[in-house]
Amino acid sequence: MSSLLTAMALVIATAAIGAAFVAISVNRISIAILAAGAVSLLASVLFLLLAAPDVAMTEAAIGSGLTTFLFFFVLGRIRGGKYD
Amino acid sequence: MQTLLDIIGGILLVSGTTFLMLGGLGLVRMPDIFNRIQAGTKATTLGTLLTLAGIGFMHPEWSVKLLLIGLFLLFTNPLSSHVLARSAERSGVDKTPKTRIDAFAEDHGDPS
Amino acid sequence: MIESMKAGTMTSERDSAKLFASLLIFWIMLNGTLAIDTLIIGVLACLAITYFFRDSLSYLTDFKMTPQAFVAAIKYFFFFLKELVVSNVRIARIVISPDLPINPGIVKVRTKLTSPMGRLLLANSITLTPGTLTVEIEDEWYYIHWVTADATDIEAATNKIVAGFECHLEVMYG
Amino acid sequence: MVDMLIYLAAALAGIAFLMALYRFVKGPLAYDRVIAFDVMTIITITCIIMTAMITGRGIYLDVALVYALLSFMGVIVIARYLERSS
Repeated sequence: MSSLLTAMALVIATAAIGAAFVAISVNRISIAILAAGAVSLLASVLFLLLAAPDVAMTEAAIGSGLTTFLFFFVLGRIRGGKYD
Repeated sequence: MQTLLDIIGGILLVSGTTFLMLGGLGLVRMPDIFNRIQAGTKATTLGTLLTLAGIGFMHPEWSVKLLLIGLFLLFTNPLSSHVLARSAERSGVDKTPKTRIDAFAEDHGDPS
Repeated sequence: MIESMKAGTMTSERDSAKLFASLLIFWIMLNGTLAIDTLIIGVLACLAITYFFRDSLSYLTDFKMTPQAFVAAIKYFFFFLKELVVSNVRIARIVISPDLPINPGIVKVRTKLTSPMGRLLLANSITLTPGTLTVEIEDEWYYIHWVTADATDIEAATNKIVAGFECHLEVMYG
Repeated sequence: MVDMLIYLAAALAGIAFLMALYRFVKGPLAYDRVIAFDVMTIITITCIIMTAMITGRGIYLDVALVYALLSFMGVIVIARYLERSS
């Protein structure tokens, strides 16, 4: 069964690289924030596969949830400026 | 006895992930955003519920927590897809040419 | 005047009791234990939440506490599960067929339900059964995106989408 | 028998995950990417629960519970932002 966990980790690491690629290549800032949130989410699954559930829970709550929320909140506040 | 429960759980698990796979396939094949929401989120809801049921058969001592996860999913999933569809409709996303009728645009004028 | 005020406080107390009971059940399920210290902390936390949010968390207020309502709730749940599986299989057949036979459209339906909670549950049920997706709610009118729009006028669409859920929800919420 | 079923289920979930990733990377509109993100989160919940089953540690289910609550909040914030900015 451990080979299954290794395969799962490989798929998730590939997906994390893909999401990071989206984050740097897209030209809308909201999509870049979304992709950064996705990288954080996949990283927390990798922490889980490395047998660290407490770190994974913190990463999911802070990195994926709160940071994305905060970025969008601030982005909604600073709308109407000169640059997008 | 335990092996029988394990086999029932395994079959439920495979059927649930089959629905997950069909949801992913719908996400790739469907032509516009509303049809993607339809095929994507709802097939995955049933798939996740079946997977939870299968693992509940395999590990009966976890069933309360699995029930809670299923309840959360059942309440939060339609909300998020509804909010996303409403936002897409209000901002005037293009629909596929196959669309037959659009009562919302008729009643509210063209949103764009 | 006094009578109505008294009735108001009575219903408010019953709502608070329902809210407290559901929160406590949720806490016990989340912990999975009946140890005395966990239970005391849970009771304290649930009392605090009930005290501070007794006006805004009112998701149980409209539910009628009658035996018919409970029977209708159980029937509604099983009807919903059956509908979920059947329509998922239908959508799956559409997705795997090579020429993708979709026929989408946004139709307008109306509901007879009056309580906000009943309307919310109806919209959630429509959204969770694949093939139909609630896009917008305005008073009693729902705008629904339908993958296979067979009927385009209001009456026929209402009969096809809403009627099955509505007859159970009407008993539960009135 | 049961092991084989678990391997098959994991393979199907992996295919579904890669399809959602394809839509996330390619998706022409912002809404396509958001819906792909939502589907990826739901499939991730399934993966976490399967990991809990394989390793036999019940504490992993709490992480899945946190995910089930958080994905919903993120999608709602993003949808409101996109609606306002268009």
